Amino acid sequence: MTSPAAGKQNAGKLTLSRALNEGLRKAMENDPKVLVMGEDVGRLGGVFRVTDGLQKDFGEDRVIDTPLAESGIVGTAIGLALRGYRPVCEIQFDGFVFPAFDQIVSQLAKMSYRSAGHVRLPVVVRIPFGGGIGAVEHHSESPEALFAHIAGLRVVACGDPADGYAMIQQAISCDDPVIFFEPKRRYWDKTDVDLAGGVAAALPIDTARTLVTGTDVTLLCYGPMVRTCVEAAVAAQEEGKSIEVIDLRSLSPLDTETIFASVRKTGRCVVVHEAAVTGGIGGEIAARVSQECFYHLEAPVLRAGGYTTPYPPSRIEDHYLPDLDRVLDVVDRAFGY
Amino acid sequence: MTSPAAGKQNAGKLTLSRALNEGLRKAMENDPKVLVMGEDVGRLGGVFRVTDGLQKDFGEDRVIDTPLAESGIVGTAIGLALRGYRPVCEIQFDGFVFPAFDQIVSQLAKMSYRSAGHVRLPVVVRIPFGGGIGAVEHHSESPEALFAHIAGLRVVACGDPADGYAMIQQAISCDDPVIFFEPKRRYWDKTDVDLAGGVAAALPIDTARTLVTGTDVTLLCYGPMVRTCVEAAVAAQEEGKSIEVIDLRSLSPLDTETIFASVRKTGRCVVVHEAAVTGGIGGEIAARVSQECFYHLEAPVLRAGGYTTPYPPSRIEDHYLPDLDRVLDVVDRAFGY
Amino acid sequence: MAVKAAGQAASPSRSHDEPPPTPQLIQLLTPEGERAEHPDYPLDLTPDEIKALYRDLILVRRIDFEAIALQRQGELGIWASLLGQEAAQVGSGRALGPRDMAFPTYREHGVAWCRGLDPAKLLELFRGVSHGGWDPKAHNFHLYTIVIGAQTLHATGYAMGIQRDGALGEDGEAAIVYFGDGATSQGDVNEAFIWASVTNAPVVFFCQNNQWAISEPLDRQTRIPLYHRARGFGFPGIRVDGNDVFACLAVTRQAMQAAREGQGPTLIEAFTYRMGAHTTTDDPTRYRLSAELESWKLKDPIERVKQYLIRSGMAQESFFTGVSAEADEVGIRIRKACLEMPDPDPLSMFDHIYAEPSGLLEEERAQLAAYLSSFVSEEAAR
Amino acid sequence: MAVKAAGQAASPSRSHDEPPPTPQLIQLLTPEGERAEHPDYPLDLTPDEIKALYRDLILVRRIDFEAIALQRQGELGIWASLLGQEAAQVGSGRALGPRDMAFPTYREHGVAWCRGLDPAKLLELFRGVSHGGWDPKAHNFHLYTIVIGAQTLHATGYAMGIQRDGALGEDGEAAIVYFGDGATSQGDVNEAFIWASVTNAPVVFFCQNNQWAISEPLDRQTRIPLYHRARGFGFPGIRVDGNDVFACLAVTRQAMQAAREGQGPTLIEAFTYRMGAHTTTDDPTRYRLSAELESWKLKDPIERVKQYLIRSGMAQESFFTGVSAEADEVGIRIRKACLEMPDPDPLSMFDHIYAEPSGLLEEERAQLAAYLSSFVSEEAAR
Ligand SMILES: Cc1ncc(C[n+]2csc(CCOP(=O)(O)OP(=O)(O)O)c2C)c(N)n1
Ligand SMILES: Cc1ncc(C[n+]2csc(CCOP(=O)(O)OP(=O)(O)O)c2C)c(N)n1
Ligand SMILES: [Mg+2]
Ligand SMILES: [Mg+2]
Repeated sequence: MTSPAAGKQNAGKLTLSRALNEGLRKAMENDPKVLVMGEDVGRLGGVFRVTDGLQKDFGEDRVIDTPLAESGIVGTAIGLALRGYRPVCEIQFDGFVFPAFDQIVSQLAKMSYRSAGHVRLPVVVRIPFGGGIGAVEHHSESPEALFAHIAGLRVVACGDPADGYAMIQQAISCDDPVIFFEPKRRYWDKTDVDLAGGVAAALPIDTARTLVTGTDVTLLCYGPMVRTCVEAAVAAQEEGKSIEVIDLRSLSPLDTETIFASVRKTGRCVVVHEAAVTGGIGGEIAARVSQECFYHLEAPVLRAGGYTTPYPPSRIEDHYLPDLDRVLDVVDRAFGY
Repeated sequence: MTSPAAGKQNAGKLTLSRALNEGLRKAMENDPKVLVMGEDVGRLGGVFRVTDGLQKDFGEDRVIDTPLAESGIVGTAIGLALRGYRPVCEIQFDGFVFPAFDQIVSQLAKMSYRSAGHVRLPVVVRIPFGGGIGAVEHHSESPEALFAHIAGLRVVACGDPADGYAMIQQAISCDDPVIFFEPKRRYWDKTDVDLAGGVAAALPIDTARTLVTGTDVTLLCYGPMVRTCVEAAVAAQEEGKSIEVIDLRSLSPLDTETIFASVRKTGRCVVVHEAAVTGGIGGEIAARVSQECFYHLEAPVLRAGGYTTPYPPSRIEDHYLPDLDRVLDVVDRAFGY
Repeated sequence: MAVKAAGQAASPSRSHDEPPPTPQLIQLLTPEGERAEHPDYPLDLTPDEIKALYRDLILVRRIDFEAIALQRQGELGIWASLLGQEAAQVGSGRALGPRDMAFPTYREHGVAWCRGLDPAKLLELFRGVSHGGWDPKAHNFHLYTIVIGAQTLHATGYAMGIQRDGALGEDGEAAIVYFGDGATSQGDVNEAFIWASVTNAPVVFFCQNNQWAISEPLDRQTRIPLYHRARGFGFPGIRVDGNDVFACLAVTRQAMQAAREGQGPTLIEAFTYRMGAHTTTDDPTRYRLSAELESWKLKDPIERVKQYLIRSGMAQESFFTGVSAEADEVGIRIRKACLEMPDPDPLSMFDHIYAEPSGLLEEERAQLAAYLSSFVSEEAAR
Repeated sequence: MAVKAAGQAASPSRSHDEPPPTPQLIQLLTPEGERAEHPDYPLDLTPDEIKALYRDLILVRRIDFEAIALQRQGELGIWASLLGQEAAQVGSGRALGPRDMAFPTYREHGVAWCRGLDPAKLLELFRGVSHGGWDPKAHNFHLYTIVIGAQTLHATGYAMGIQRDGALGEDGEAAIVYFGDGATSQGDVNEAFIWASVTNAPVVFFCQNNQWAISEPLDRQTRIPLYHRARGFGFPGIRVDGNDVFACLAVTRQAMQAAREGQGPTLIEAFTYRMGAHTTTDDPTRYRLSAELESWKLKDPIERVKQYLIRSGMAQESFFTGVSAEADEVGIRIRKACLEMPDPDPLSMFDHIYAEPSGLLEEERAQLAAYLSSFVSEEAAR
């Protein structure tokens, strides 16, 4: 078993928030067409400080504090992209992306198709997502499945600082619209980030990453659940269970090749996300795995995730969110077949 | 095998559009708090004539031609519901519900929870959905999975006139918000509708309906695919295959009891919808069926539906939409395991 | 029942603000074909320029007629007629420079014509052969946008791009965006007003107030004249006679030049009338009176130019027959183009969704290909 | 780089409309505590009424302080302070009749107080014990709405319900909706303006312009005074000194009565200042200058009432100490209530989602219950 937590030095350790900031900075340096826009991204540097210092260094024309309206943010970003810019929009919290839903679903996602490929919209929509930070309503949502159902969008989630640093740059240089989910409760997690190394060498943005190799069960996760699942694998190993942990990274398109290969090897699969299980991405994965690995599965694909409720008040959110114990519990159930 | 097409008389035959109209009329007669609102629902009677004549009979205060803005329609409907009304909103076409997405997802769905049950929002959002009518972009979408992922909403789809007539009344009398999908290409299909019989005797709105009983494979469908699947069952019978067709009717919550019972009997399951397979409701169903019927399944749950593309230009939509042949093709594949 | 009628004005004593002035309509050519002057909008056109405008008007009306006929014959799925709105579209369309960018709705066939887009491309969309599919950069004419109001934000963002490119100034660039009276109720349109105002973006909001949003009359969208909306956002709003091609040209020219020179946005309300049905599937007799239509017939945008040309002696009968013949030719040409339009290859469904190929889509494409060829082989086997 | 600064006015020659008048601020009590008169807003208050307003102001400020302290001590997850906005909230809140309905944002603790809602209910929300959970009908005070602007449509719809109930007239009802300067940029707010205007709905739009939307100054949302926005929609807009409780009371009273009597909507811009951080997690030193804050301190909404009460001899020292003591009591009471607030039962997560029980939710509830009790039994086994 290899764990990414192994062999780290303190040197070059960055928080996810800072790593994303460095990634944005690099992208802006490399390409004058890259813009950052959203609410409070300027002087404040964003409520999570992901855009900290960028306005100071790149000016108000490249780092734009917008009026307070999400449809306007995405809609004008589309216009800027039509003019040759590469806007990176920040949606302040997951729950506030819905006013922009129409622009994302009916315009951003479809313009390339509508124009028979004459128009590409290299727009990135950054969304801090997920719970676990003790917030009030609308600040802990996990709406990624809603976007993964929409053809024309790429939907990705980063899981740690090193990946955040590379993936945000890849998203910006991608000619397709990318919905970029950032696990907000992991913003202050630190890992090594190689700022010197180019992103050319980094894993492609649409490829899943096997974080822990194992033989008994495949654990699929992304975003905030990556750390939880790696911890679960460590804990399970003590009980003699060998879990393979895969960070999906790209939720649309899915890297089914990596997923199927793993499940064919382990014979068991558990999908974990914070989003409600009902209607979540786990369903899509379960359906595909069940079909493609039908003769390999020793247990049905199981899912761990939020319940079929609105996100609850924060004092009980720990019961809503899958944690180490809940993940292990579902893994145990997979062994019960 | 019993088919609903059997034993019909011409007397009492109504189109789906007309049956919904009669259902709305009945609901408005029974309860003065019921309102109808939307774009062009008044004098025009809606672009599909579902609200035909209602403004004439119930006045402009109960049948409201609204300004052209979907967020405003749903948002003011919420306010009217807070004041004790029961608004039925019409969204003119599926593709135009997205400007209202925020009001639906963050307000309509969550108000009961937010208020600890002090507030109920008996709002119905009617959405003509699906393709097959040769329309331009945005007029053929099937966005139901996006709503089925949202706790607090009920999501239903009617499949024929008799059901439409009863279900719209049930939706209106339900104290929860209901997203009510109407298969637009079936608006002009006719069946018997018993206008005299009360809806009390009708099948509950959250219950699936077995339209054709069969033994070899369970075919799950809803909305526009109901007719297609019944036709497929008839065709398959000629080839000696016995298909059980279930009209799901309620997409959230799902009537899993009926589904599981059928699949445990047949051992095979195919889900059919017009919406893109990727991220569609079929995934959720496949995941649940795979888990709950694991030892009964002789083949993986298969899905027939739209491709992972935006809805294509209408001249090739017949290739995008599952039809009789595609459904039978997938059924065949289910027998191939 | 105490619901007050819409459009009822607030009692003046409550308005702590001067009441809006009575609507002023900029007009440079009367319905009778007489030239009018307006101090703010001097307009000098050569006879050739006026004839060119007339030709545009005739040709776009002819294109529209042909498309309606094609729809009736089952060759198009639907058509949104511009009948009655030719002057608003040609006047504004001809006010644009080649480097300006226009963002249309689904009804701007006249603007498309002025930008040089082949009308056959429009037919493709309404036939169901494509969702548009043209290159917006080829003629600086964006794709048709069907979701009401969405394009106003695109235009505003594009205009912010013009600012960032440093392309302002006397020779600068600007964007123009078209939308209807109904669209003014959409959140997006109002957000576009805010963005444009706050960023002082070089964008002209061109609202064709054709009095109807499908079956809904104007009073469902506003209780004051639409051009006053701009006052609430802090930029100028102007109402122009939308059936007067001269006035539409002059007003749009000025607003575009102001935008190019960094003076920010303008809202133009072109006061006009939708003479036909909303689209070919609509039946306006269900919701509006023919008297209204009759009264607007007297304000026809083409007839007044013809009268002016005749009275001023600028054009002879031969000119009119020439244009008419040219219109016939255009009609024949686009009809032919329409009838010859092949259905798309079903497998093209999977094209152009992403810049990079996607494994899943390639798989689905292969699936559909195999499925389709299974029929071919079945048929071959017979 | 040619991007023009925001807020730049359009050149007057382009404005085909009279320029907006210089902003007028309705004020009935100066920062120095002197009574001013305004012809349109006569206001006769008894000494007891003025003292009651003073008490409200002190108490709501005290509730706010206590909540900030509780947050600092980890008892609340977050708190949105109303510091500086007490007059706007108390003045407007006290202008409401019991049957009027108020729709707040997340910052209307002063309005909540005026409506009679127990402040402990507010703490529940910010503690994370509930999402609000009060009954809006109990005090005609709707739930806090966090999604910016969404509630403006709810208020407008509610007002349409008032019309339909025939509840207009001298004794009629009206709705009032609160929102901030930032919120005016949201599509929803502008759609609410349109709906209210077109339907002439009895709703008052009460915008607390506290100059900031988190870190964004007003000029990111508008380039003209916000109350002028209403001009674009055809109903009156008024700017009132939001730190003047008398003026806020008088202006809101009049607008509410006009709404009740069927005269339609009004936009009130209460010109005020957010003295504290946006919320307890915000750090305003990152984006604004302390000089601005200092200048607004001189306009404190409470101090001026105190000065007025003292100078006019309406209140003695004993009154002020009495109110202060009462404030301490309220502080202690809500602190105690907060500390005693139990965490919700985890299984309550499944309550109140639907009116009717759902099989799936009951299953999930049972699953969680079993899961939780597995820990209990594990522990018991040890
Ligand atoms: C968001 C959205 N809602 C509804 C529709 C359906 N629809 C198409 S055109 C139309 C009326 C538009 O009226 P207006 O803006 O005045 O433009 P016109 O058609 O008169 O040119 C409506 C409601 C749509 N296309 N988009
Ligand atoms: C739709 C939406 N977008 C973003 C936010 C995050 N947010 C919360 S408060 C706020 C600023 C609001 O400013 P304003 O309307 O002036 O009200 P204030 O907080 O100053 O009272 C923002 C951006 C939100 N709550 N809702
Ligand atoms: Mg119109
Ligand atoms: Mg503010």
